[in-house]
Amino acid sequence: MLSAIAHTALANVAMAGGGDSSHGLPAGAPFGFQVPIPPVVDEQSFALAAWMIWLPVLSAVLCGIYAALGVKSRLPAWTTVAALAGSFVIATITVSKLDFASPVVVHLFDWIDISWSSGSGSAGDQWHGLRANFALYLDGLSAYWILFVTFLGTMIAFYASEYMEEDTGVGYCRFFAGVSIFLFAMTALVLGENLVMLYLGWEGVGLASYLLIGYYYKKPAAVAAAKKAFIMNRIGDLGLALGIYLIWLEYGSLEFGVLFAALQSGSTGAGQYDGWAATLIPWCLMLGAFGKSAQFPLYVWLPDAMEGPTPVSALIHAATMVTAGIYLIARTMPFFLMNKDLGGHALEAVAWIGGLTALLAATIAMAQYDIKRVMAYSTVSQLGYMFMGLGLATSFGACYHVLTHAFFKALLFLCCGAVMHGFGGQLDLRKLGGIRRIPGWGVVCGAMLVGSLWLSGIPGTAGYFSKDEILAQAFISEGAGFRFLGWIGILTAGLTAYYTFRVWFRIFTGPTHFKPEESHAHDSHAGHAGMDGQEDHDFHPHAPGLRIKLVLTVLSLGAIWLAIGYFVGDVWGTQAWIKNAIMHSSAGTGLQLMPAGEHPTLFGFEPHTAMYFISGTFGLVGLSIAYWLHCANRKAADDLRAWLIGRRWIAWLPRAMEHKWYVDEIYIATIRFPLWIVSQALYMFDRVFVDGIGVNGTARLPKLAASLFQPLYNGKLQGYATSMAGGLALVIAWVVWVWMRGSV
Amino acid sequence: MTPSILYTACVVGAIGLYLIMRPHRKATRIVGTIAGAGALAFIMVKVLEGLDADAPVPILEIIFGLAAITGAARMVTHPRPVFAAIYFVVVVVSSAGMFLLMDAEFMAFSLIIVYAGAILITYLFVLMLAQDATSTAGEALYDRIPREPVAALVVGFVLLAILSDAFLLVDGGVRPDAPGMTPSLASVEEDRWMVLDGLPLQLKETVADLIESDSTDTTPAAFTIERVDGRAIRFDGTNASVDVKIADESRNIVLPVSAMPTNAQLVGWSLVATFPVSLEVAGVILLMAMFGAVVLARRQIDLGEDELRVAAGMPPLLEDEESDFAGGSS
Amino acid sequence: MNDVAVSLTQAGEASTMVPITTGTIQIVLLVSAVMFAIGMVGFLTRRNMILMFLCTELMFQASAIAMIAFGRMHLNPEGQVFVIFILTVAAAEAALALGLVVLLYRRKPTLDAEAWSELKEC
Amino acid sequence: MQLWILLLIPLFTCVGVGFGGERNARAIALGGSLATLAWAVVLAMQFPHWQAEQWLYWPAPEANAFPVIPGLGIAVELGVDSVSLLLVLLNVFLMPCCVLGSWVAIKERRREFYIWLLVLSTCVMGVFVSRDVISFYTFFEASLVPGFFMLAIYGGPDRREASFKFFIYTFVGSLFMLLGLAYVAWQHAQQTGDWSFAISDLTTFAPTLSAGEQGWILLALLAGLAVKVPLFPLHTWLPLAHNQAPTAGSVNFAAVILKLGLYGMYVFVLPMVPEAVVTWAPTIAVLAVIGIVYAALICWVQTDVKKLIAYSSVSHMGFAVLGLLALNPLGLQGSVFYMLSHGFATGGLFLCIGMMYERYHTKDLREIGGLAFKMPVWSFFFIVLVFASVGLPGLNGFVSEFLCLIGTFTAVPGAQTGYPGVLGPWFAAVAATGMILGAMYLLYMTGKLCFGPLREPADHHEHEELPKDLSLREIAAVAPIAVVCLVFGIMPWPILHAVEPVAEAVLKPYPALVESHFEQMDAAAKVSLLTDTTLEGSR
Repeated sequence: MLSAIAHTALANVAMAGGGDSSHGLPAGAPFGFQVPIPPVVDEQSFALAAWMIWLPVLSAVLCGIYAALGVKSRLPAWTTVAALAGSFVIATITVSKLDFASPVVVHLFDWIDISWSSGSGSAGDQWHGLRANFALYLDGLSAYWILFVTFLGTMIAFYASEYMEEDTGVGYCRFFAGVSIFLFAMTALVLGENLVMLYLGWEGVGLASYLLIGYYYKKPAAVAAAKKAFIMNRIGDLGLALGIYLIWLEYGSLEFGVLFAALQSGSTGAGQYDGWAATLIPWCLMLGAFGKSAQFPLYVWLPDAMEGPTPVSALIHAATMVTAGIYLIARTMPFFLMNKDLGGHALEAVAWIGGLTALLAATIAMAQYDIKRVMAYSTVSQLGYMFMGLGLATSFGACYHVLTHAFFKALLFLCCGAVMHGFGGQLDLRKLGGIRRIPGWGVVCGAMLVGSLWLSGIPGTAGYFSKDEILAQAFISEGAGFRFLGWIGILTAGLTAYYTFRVWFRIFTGPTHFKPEESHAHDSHAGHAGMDGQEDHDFHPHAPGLRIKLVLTVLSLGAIWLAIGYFVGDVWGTQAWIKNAIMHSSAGTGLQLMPAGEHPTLFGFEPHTAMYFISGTFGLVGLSIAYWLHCANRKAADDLRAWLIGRRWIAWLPRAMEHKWYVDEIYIATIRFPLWIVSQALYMFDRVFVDGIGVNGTARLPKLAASLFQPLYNGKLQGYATSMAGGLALVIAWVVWVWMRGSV
Repeated sequence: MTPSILYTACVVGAIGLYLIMRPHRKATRIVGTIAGAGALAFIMVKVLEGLDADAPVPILEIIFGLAAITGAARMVTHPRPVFAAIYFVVVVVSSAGMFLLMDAEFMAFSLIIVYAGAILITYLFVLMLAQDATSTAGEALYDRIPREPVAALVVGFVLLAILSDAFLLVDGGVRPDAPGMTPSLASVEEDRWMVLDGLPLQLKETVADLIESDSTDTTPAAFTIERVDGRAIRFDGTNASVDVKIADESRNIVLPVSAMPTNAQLVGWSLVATFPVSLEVAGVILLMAMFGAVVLARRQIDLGEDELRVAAGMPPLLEDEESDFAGGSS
Repeated sequence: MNDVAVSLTQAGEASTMVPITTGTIQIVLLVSAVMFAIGMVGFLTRRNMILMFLCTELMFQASAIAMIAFGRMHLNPEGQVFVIFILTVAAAEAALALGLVVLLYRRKPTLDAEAWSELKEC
Repeated sequence: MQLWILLLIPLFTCVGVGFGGERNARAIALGGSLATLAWAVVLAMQFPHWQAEQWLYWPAPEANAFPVIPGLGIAVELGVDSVSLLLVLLNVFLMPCCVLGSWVAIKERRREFYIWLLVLSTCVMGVFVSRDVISFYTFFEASLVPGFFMLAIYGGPDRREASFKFFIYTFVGSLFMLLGLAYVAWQHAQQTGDWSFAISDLTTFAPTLSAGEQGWILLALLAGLAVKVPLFPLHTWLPLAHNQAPTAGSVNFAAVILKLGLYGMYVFVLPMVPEAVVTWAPTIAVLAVIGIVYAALICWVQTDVKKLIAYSSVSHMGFAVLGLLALNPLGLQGSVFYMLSHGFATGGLFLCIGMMYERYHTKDLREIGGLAFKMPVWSFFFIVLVFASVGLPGLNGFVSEFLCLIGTFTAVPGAQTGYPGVLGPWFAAVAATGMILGAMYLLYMTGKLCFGPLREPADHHEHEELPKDLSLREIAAVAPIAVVCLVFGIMPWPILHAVEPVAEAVLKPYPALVESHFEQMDAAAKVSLLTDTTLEGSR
């Protein structure tokens, strides 16, 4: 990573803006695009890059083999960690070789490759084939993403090697196979050269998420959560798939290079659905992104996904997978910009949905007691910020926040995991306290403090800078109600500080008390509980081991480095490097919409400057309130709660917040249950009408006709004789009337 | 007479028979009798009306026919089997009468002998044998109540309507004077003479009688009948004659009409000369029937297990209808 | 033709040579048809097995009458020959049928034909 | 000759099974099916047209003809193109799996069972290799007989109703198909003077018929083929038959018999009646789309696993029909690929369910569940196949579903692909909800069956012949299928390339026809507009 940063930073001195908030880019041609560079197909110098994908696959296969062989050691974990670390190293090498100004395509092998020559033949060549091969597209955006994905993946796998130790055996293999599959899918998603490969990764991470959330498959809640996650994601995938179809219909290609070239030349699509291309494509992609990144209509799966093991929550549901939606929109930003240029409102919708989700999730997080759920809602909220950033056209801010969030949220989750691990699965912040004073928990306490500070956006932290990047943009970009949205974001920042520190203060300060969680202890930590958790008062927490502490330390240092890197330039400067990477990718094309120096001011200051103070203040206020209520004077918190519950006019508020605004219930009542009823009705319809009346009814017609004559066949000899004689009479009648008389 | 009139009469007749069938209702039986007889009479009158004015009325046929029909109707409606059998005798006798009227005297008498004498007696015998307790006291229920009379009457009288339509109405009905119906008398006569030709002994006797009556000699002369191509009788359209050689002297003797073979002879000749195989088959049938009757009568009844159970008042065993398909997927 | 017939009749013996009159044959055929129909109705309605067979005899009679009548009309003996065959069949039938009736009667002591309905499928 | 041998190997195996004794039946059947597989692989390696420029049959059917009634032009012609060879391979590949899957499940009348199985696969292969209408139809119908007996003798409790419904329903339908084909042959004889039943002759002749006649022929053909596919209102035989059939029967029904319908559409409907297809494609596609959504929703409320998978077949085959009717190479290739991938995925699922059923004697989701703990290997294969069925990229289901949907999506008037179509985005969009619903019901099933706390029927006891988890034999039966699912998922191009020339040849007349169809519609619209204005003017 060092060399990568060094290389690119030197190559792009002009981009090094440091703390500079201006986006001084030249005004582009159509839709205000930056001039895209057609990708270079380079398979020689980037031959190694393929191993970024193949190493996780190899590790997944090996884990499968271990499972089949019944390996009981930590071998799967070390295999996975080695593979992921290898992947990270290769990513670093690759990125260091990469010139962001010229994207590179590395072709791995043919996948879907169809071509035809006939047809009515009026079209250009591009429509005479559908090519979606296994190939890597390396540019700034994917380089940026792959670096932190593989790094965090390695770290978290390392952490999990200790965390999952109780399950050594098949479960251990299964877990690490899942992690490897996830990393494979994520790299495919990020590095995919075309939308279909992106889709492969997209669904692949869904699969991995499904398998890992359902890791404790004996718990019905975990199974249900896994299913919910996959299906919710599938709803989003539908949007993505439709977006892909529409893109192909309009542009005749699914390869990023071709698409960006077409968009850059001002093409708004080719088919007769001209209007649709610009209007619908962004909306479809948006739906996909919202599903994967847990935004408003589709966010409900993420908190439930906390049923999975904590490393999974950290890796998939905080740091990496959920940012895939951000990646998608950043990657396809040209479509959104085209939409904006043609008068569409897709970007504004992204911003607004992101902002509102941020607020909604923050309010829910304030009232939760399960610390992992607090963190989950916090993730939803922070993802909302990122979408807001994308919608406000600061893809740099959004991507920057992705990185910082990945670090501090992974850190927070891993700390939560450590706590949960040490305290018999206890996650309720009411039943834990004063852990700070228990020997061996210092690292966890400190790391969590770092994470909380960073999440809260306390001045000087990385989260502070990245969040300000987004919030300030709200006062810069032109759009429907963006100013108001900015204030929502600022309010949310205050709430974030409050709920984050509510957790921290509750767990780590105050009088020391704890008890293990009953069902959890017996269920998923069976061996553990058998040793330690038979009696609550006999319960002794065990402090995290070396590996967990190491990972927490590394991640804390990373987070700190991200903050420091803001102030330094050149080699160690993070912001400049990131900005350079983003600017040269498809995500950066929109930034020059807001030329430097022309944007409005906030309270007479330049918005970025003003935002430092405003959001800093809000963050500190939130922290102070949390300190007052949850550390200094906990009775006040109880009083406040009692006061709120006691007043009828306001009592609904805490209750609704605790119940997550009843969104799950509303979904069940308005979608799931009616759909179930419809399904039952259709099944009934199928049996009664289609099969019963339609098919059996038709089949019964001959039977009905036969039943008319059935009385003749009553088994009585004379009955048969009667019909025989009747038939004879008819024959004779026919002979007499037709043959002899010649007419009837 | 048009078909509609005929069909209407058939319907009336059917209704009449239906009414007669109703058990123990004298009034309806009378009404039915009147209706049936009326319909029959009506049709007969209509038939006779359609004839030439000077044609003789076949009064005897009508009498015998009415008797036969009355007997038949009573036979199928009478509630007591024995009486029904006796009414059948009426039918047989009346039919024999009609046979006689149609110059089938041999058949008439054999009918009476075979039917009334043999078959019917057997029937009566079995009737007596098989009468169950109820019928000795009165009439068995199943003898009193006809089964599905309406369907049977519809079928029967539709058949009747069509048959009588074919006999009476189509192309003016069955008419002997229609072309091809009655063969020319010459050919009939020739056929019959040829029968006599096939009976050499009788022919010789006849010729001998004729020669004897012609000649004055008391001692019959020895003669031989000359045959040309195996035929002795030559028929020239009006007269049949035989060439006879008496003492080297040829004579042509004309055969009188009375020398024609009788009805019984004709039947017998036809039987052996035209239908020999059928005759043999008939014999075999009779033989087989005899064997069959013997076998049937000697047969011991082996009741099946279910029937024994039923007879013992137990439920029959259920048949396992799945037994053939008992493979099963697993 | 009539002349010949008359002459023949006058000649004495062979009254068989006289063509039958239209009225006669139609009446006789009508009678035979009626008898046949009644026989059939009887066969279909009587439930006594013996009487059913008797009714078949009635139908035999009817057809025999028709045979004789047609034979008379065509002036040949074959009608009568067929009546002989009919008689044969009737006799054979009577023998067998009555044997069967006796057999059935031994199984179920009734003459009711309705008692035997094993042909019925369901 | 090669193809005759292909058909005769299983038949001779039948003789061997018949004389080989009850105990050896399954081994002989396995040997025979492996021999067939080997021969089919040899044929596939000899097949010269995998990457051909043109649509060609091998061996040339005309040269391979065996006259039966020369006066009526009836001759048996055998030949394969790449599509039918692929389907033959699908069939012979699944056959050993079926035999292995029924190894201990069939305990009584084994010989008969394996004979029916082999006859079934002979008939199905016969359909795929026939190049004349008579033998096509003969094999098409003959395949019902072994199916009927497998269902009626070895099926579940409702086997009687199921077998009768299966037989009569599909039989009645295909009678109409025969009618349609006979009409075409008759018209051919009327107009050219020669009787011929060769598919090549009829397909070149039939498009010259008038549009009205083509419509009726389409209707007749569909009556037979849509039942087999099955298309929405004609699907009800399928859940019953699949549910009641023994494992091997279900596998064969789902994997191969259903393909007969779609293959028939590809062989007859598309080349024979192009005008009618263009006119009626939207209507049929509506049925397919209804089927997709409707069956998927029904799946969701099933409690019987086999029934669930059976209904999912209805849903899945809707995608394949949709791809076929897209009338562009994308859709057609997707459709052909769908035949294969559905065959493998659903066939494998039925195989897995059969293995479970052998152990627990129930397939009711309410009675059984949480098997992942007890049967991890089984669960692994089951989940792989479920995700292949869900359409997870990287497994075969995705490629086919993706191509079918993108084909449908791009089947718009004036499409730049050079293949204008009559369907369009709305069909694809509604059908694509099947993706969500598919995930819903399949994961519902997986969640119940594999995950959650272990639930077993109350009267369950361990099977003495079978281990708790899969035996090596069972793994040998299901693992190849899973491997194929994976291989096709990441390497679909050999198949796609093989189908390319076929797609182009079959679809040759369509662009012009679709364009003229739209022109006519425009003209009609203009005329009606014109009459409207004139009326107003006169008023």
